[in-house]
Amino acid sequence: MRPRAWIEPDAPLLRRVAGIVVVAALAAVLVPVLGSNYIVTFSFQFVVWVALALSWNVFSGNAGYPSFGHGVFFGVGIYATAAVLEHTDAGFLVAMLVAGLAAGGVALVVGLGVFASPRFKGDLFGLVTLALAFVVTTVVSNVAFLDGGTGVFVREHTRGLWVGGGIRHVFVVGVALAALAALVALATSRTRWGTALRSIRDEEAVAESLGVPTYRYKVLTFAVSGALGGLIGAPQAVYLGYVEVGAVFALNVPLFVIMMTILGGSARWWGPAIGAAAVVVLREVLLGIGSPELSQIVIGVFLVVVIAVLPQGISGAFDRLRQPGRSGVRGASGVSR
Amino acid sequence: MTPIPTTRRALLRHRAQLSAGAALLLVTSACGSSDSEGSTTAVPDAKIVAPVAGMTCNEGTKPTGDPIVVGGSLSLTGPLSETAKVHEGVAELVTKWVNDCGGIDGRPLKWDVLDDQSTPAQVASNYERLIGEHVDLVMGPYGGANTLAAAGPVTQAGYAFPTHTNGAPQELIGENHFPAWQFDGTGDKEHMFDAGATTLWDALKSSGNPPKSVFYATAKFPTTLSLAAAAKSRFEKEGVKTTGDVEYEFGTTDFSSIALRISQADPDLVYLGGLGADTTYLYDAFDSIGYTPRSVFAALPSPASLAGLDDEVNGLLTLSIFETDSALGDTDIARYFGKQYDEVAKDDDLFPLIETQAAASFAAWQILLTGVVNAGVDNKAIIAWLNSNSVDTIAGSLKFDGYNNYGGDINRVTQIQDGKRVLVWPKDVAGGTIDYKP
Amino acid sequence: MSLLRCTAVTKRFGGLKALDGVDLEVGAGEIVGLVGPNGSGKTTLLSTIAGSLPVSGGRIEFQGRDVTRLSSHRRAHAGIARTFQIPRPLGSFDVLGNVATAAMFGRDRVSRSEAIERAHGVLKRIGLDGHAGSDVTTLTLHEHKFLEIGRALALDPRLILLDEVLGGLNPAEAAAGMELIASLRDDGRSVIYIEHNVRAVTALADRMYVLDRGRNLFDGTPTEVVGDDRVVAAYLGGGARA
Amino acid sequence: MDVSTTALAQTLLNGALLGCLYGCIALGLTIKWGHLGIADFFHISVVLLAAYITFTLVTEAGWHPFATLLVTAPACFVVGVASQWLFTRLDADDTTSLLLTFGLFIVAEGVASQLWSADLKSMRRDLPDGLREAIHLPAPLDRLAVTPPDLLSLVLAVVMVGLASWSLRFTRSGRAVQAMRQDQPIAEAFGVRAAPLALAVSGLAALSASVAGMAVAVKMPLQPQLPLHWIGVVVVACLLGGLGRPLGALVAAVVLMMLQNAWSLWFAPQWASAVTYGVLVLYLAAQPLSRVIRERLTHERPTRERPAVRSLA
Repeated sequence: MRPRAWIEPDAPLLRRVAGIVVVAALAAVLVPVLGSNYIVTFSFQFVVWVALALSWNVFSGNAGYPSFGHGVFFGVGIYATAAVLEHTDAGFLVAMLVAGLAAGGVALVVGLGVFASPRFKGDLFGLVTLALAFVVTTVVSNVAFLDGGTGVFVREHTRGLWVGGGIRHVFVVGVALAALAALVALATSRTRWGTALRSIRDEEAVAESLGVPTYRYKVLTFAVSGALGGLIGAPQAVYLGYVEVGAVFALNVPLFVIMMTILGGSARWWGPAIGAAAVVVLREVLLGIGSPELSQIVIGVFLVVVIAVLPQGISGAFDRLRQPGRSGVRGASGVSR
Repeated sequence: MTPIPTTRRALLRHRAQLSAGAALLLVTSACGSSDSEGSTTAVPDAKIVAPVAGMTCNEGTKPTGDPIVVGGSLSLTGPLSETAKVHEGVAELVTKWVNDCGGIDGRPLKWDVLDDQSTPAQVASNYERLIGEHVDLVMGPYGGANTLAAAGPVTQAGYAFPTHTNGAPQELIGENHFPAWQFDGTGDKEHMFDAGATTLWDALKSSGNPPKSVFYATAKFPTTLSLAAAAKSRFEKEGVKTTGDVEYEFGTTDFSSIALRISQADPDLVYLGGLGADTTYLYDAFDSIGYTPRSVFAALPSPASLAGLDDEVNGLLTLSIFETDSALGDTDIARYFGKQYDEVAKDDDLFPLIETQAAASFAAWQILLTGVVNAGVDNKAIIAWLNSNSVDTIAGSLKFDGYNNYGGDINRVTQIQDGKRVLVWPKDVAGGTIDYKP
Repeated sequence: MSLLRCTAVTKRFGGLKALDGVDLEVGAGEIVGLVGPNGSGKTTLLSTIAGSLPVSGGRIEFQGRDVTRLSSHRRAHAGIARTFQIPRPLGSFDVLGNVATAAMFGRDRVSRSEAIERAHGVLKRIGLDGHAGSDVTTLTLHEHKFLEIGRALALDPRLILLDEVLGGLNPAEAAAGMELIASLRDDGRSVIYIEHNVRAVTALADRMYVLDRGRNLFDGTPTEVVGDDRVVAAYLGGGARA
Repeated sequence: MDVSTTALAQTLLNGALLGCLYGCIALGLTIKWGHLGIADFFHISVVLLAAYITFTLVTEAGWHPFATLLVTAPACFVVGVASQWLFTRLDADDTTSLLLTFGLFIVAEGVASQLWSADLKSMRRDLPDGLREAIHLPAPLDRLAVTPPDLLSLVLAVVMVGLASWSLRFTRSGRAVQAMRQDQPIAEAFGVRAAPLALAVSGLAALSASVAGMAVAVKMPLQPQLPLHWIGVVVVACLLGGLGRPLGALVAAVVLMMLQNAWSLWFAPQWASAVTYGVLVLYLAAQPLSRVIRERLTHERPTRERPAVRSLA
C-alpha cells in the first residue's frame, strides 16, 4: 500500500459531510424527476453497488481483511426485509432496520469467532467468509419462515406501501443509504477509528503494541460493515419483487464488490465509489457487445489486468498524479482542522 | 448506446466462437450425443407456413419499413444459461421465420436481447432499458424469479407480457401476463398444480398398474417443490403409500445417499422433483450401488441429461407440454418449427430436441404474434384482444381467463420408450400409450 | 517495590522450550540489560512481557498488578512499550503519523490534535523532526530504529522494552542512540534493553540479566557480569566482543 | 449384514470414494496454498478444463481416457508454471493473489461455457466397457458395490497423495520447499533457489489437476459451474487437513464426505452440504473457546502453530 500522510491535506471534514449530503439530496430529487425509468433503475443499481463497495471497504479495505461475505450480509438484509414485510404489518422502515440489525448481528457473531484466532487473516479470512455464504444459503433455503425453497414474493407485500410505489421511491431509499455508507466511509478515513483500522492493515502486532485494541476494532467494524450491507438489502428486496435463494446469494455479489474496490482503490475513502461506477458502466456497455460469454471473460480479464497494472486502483493513481515524488514537506505542515 | 443489430450480433458471437475454438484446436461438436434418440423427426422438406394462424406467409417477399422491435432479457451467462439459450435460439428462429414470410404487414421483426447474467436485479434493469429504448413489444425472460423481476417494469409501462416458462405461476402478475407454460388457472392459486398431478396419476392409472408406493426426492426449487407437493397429495388421496420424502439442495451432484434410501424403500415409483442434470446424477448414484429402480418420474430434467443416459432411462416418465411424436407435432407449423429448430440447434450448440422449454418459447412467440396480427403493434389492444380470445399454439389452444391469466393446465406426460420420447397422456394429444409395469 | 516482576516465565513452541522458568525484576527508573547468545530467548521474553506472545506458564506483574493474561494493547495502556528488532513502521502513515498513532492510543486517550502535538515533541527529541511528513520508506536504518523508540516513547510508558535498537548502526549513530536511552532513565522511565553487543549494554545498564537456552544464567551489575566465567563460556563462539 | 448396516456401509464407502476424488482436486490447491502461499482457486477451474479436454479427446477422437493425460498433463504443467510466474512477477501478496485467482476463476467459467456450452457433457457412452459396470465386492461384503470410476479416484488419490507426501518429506527438493515456506530468506541463504523451485512446484501441483480432471470426466457429467460446487468441500478439506499437507486434505475430504453421506442417509439431505460447513463452523467456534482456555484455564498453548524462526533468535 502506498503510504499516506497521517493528516490528510484535504477539505475539512464538515465541508465533506455537507458535500455528501448535498450530492445525495440533489440525486434523490433530480434523478427521479428528470430521468426516464431506465435512468432511475440504472441509477438505483448504481447506488446499490456504490453503497456495497463503500461499506465493504469500511472494514475489509481499511483493515486489510478481504471478505467474500459481503453478499451474505446483503442477502441477509434482503431476506430480513422480505420476512418482516411478509409476516408483519410493520412497514418498510422497520423492515430496513431489522435488515441492518440482522446482517450486523451475523457479522458480529462471525467476527467474534474468527478474529479470536490470529490465524484467520488474509486468504484464510477470505475463505471463512466464503464458507459463510454457503452456510447462510443452506439455512435460508431450509427455514420456511425465511424462504424454505419456494421464494418470497415481496411485491405482493409492498403494494400500498410508499416504497412499493415504483422505482423512484426505491431509488430515494437507495441514495439515502449510499449517502450513509459514504458518511461512514468518511468517518473511517480521518478519525481515530480510521487510524486504528489502517494500523491494523499495516502491522497488526505493532498496532496492538501501540495500544490499539485490535480485536474490538475488528469485530465492531466488521459488524458495522455488515449492517450497512444489510441495510442496502432492504430497497433491493423491494426492487426485485421476488426473492429466491439462488439469485440472492449468488457469489458474483462479493466478487463484483471486491473488484470495484480494487479498481477504485482503497487509498481514499471514495475510491470504491469510483470503482463501482466504472464496473457498473462497463457491465452495462458489455451487455451491448452481443457475446455474453465474451463479456464474462472480459470482466474477469479486466479484474486481472487492473490488479496487475493499477495495484492501488484509480484513487491510488490519483494520489500519484497529484503528488509526484512525494517528499518530506507534505503533511508535516498540516495540523489542520 | 444503441443496440447492435441482431444479425451483426449473431455474427460477432459466431466469430468469437470460431476464433476461441480455433485457438484451442479442439473445436467441440454440438454435443457428443446429438444424433441419437430423442432428436426431432424433422421432415427435411417441411414447407414454410406462417408461424401463427391468421397470418399469411409471403415467402420471398423482403419486408421493408420500420422494424417491429421485440425486446427481451435472457440469462445467456451464469447458471441459467443452459436453458436460456434455448429461448434465445427460438427467438432468433422466429424472427427469421417471420421475416422469411415477408414480415408482419410488410414490417420486419427484430429481436433485441440483453444478457442478464442470471441475476434478477439485472433483468429488471434490462427491461427498463429496453422500454426506455422504446421497443415495440417485449418477451419474457427465463425462470420464475426473473419473470417476476421483469413483471414490475413491464406491467408499469403497460406492455403485454408473454412468458414462456414462468415457474412461479401462483405469484400474481396481472392482466397483461400471457403465460405459454400453463398451469390450472381455473381454481384458486393454492391449487394451480393439482390438475397436472391428476394428469400424471391418470397416465399411471391408464397403464393398469398404477404404483402402490412412491418415494419423493425433490430439489429445493420453487417449481419442483410445488409440483411435488401437488403430486404427493394427489397420490396419497389415491391410497398410494409414501415410502419416503426427502428434499435436497438445488444443484446437488452427489445423490448416493438418496439413492441408497430409495433402494432401501424400493418403491414402485421414484418421484424425482429434479431439474436439469439431477436425473443424470441420480442414475449415476443408482449405478454406483448397483440398484435398478422399478420406475422413475422426473419432473423437469433437461433433455440432454436424459439423452446422455442412453437406454438406462427406458420407461422413465417426465412432464412435457410438447413432443414431436404426438398429435401436437402433426401440424405444418410444428413440422416447419422442428426443421428450423434442428438447424438452430446445430448452429447454436443446443440440444436438438423440442420439449417444454423450446415449445413454450415458441408458444409464447405465437401468443405475441397472434396478438399483433389481430390487434396491431399496440400493447393495449394486444392485451385486450388476448384477454378475450384463445390462441392456437404448438402446445395446444391457450386461454388467458383464469387466475393470473392462466387457463387450463397443459402439462402432459412423456415416457422414454425404446430411446424415444413418446407423449403418452392425455389421450387426445398422445403419440403412444404408456408402458408401465413397476 | 519493583516496577516489573517476572516469575518462572515459561514459553513453549511445540516441544521446544524457548523460555524455561525465567525470573526477572526491574525497578523504577532502572535500565536493565538483557544479554545472551543467539537463541537464548531474549526476544521471546520481551514479547511475553509486552503481551505479544502469551506465556505457557509463570507470572508477570507490573506495578504490583498481575498482567500475565492482559492483551498487548492493555499492557500498552498500563505503561509497557516495546520496539521491534526489525523495524516495523506503519506503511500507511508518514513518520509523524506513526508516532501520533502511538500517542493517540497510548496511556491516556488523547484527541487527534493533542496526539499530533505530542508526536511533534517526540520527533524533536529523537531528532526526526525534519522528517515528520516523510514516507517511512525513505528513512535510513538508524532513523527507522529511532522511529521505533519514538513510537514507544509516544505511549508515555513507564517501562520501555528495547530490542537491539543499536544493532547495525555506525559508532556515531550508536552514540546518539545510547544518549537517547540514557535520557529515558532521566525521565524516570525504566528500560529493558536487549543488545547482542555486550559492551554497549554494560555502558548503560544499572543491572544485567544473562539468559542461556531459555534460562537465567546470571544476573548482577555489569562489572559482575563481565567478570563471570559462566557468561564468558556461554558466549564463547557466540561472537561476543566482551 | 442386515439392510441398514449394508446401507450405512455402502453410503460410507461411497462417501470415502467421493472424498478421494475431492482429495485429488484438493492436492494441488493445498500444496500451492501451504507451500507457495497462494490460495489458487483457479486450480479448481484447471481441473474442470482438463476434464473437458479429456471429454473432447475421448468423445471426438476416441482416445482412451488414460491416454488423454499425454495432452492434459503437459498443458496443465505449463498453466501452473505460467500462473506462478504471473504471481511472482506481480509480487502479489496473499490477498491480491487470492483475488487474481478469483478473476481467473471467472474467466475459466466463461471459457468453458464458450467452448463447451453450458449443456451437460457426459462421456459415459464413450467409456470402455470396463469403466462402466458396477463391481460387487468379494464374499463377506458382497452386498456392497463400487464403480470403476470411483475405484480409479481411489487409486489416483492414493498414488498422487502418496507421491506428493513422500517427495515433500524425503526428497531434497521437497525439504527445500518446506524450508522455503517457513523462512524464505534463510532457505535462500542455505542455497535453495526459491524462484525456480516455486515455478516447478506450481507446475507439478497444476499437473495433478490434469489427473484429477481425468478422474472427474470419467466419473461425472461436466458442466461449467462444477467448480462452484467443489470449492466449498475442497477448501474446507485443505483447511482442516492443514495447509500444505496432501494427506491431511485427502483424509479430511474423505471424512467430510463420509459424514455428509451418513447425514443424508439418516437426516434431511437438504442440509447435507451444511455438514461440511458445520464442521468448519465448529472448528471456528472452537477458536474463541480455545483462546479462552489458552489464556484462562491453563497456560498450555496449543502446538498447532509452527514456531516463528525469528522469535527464537
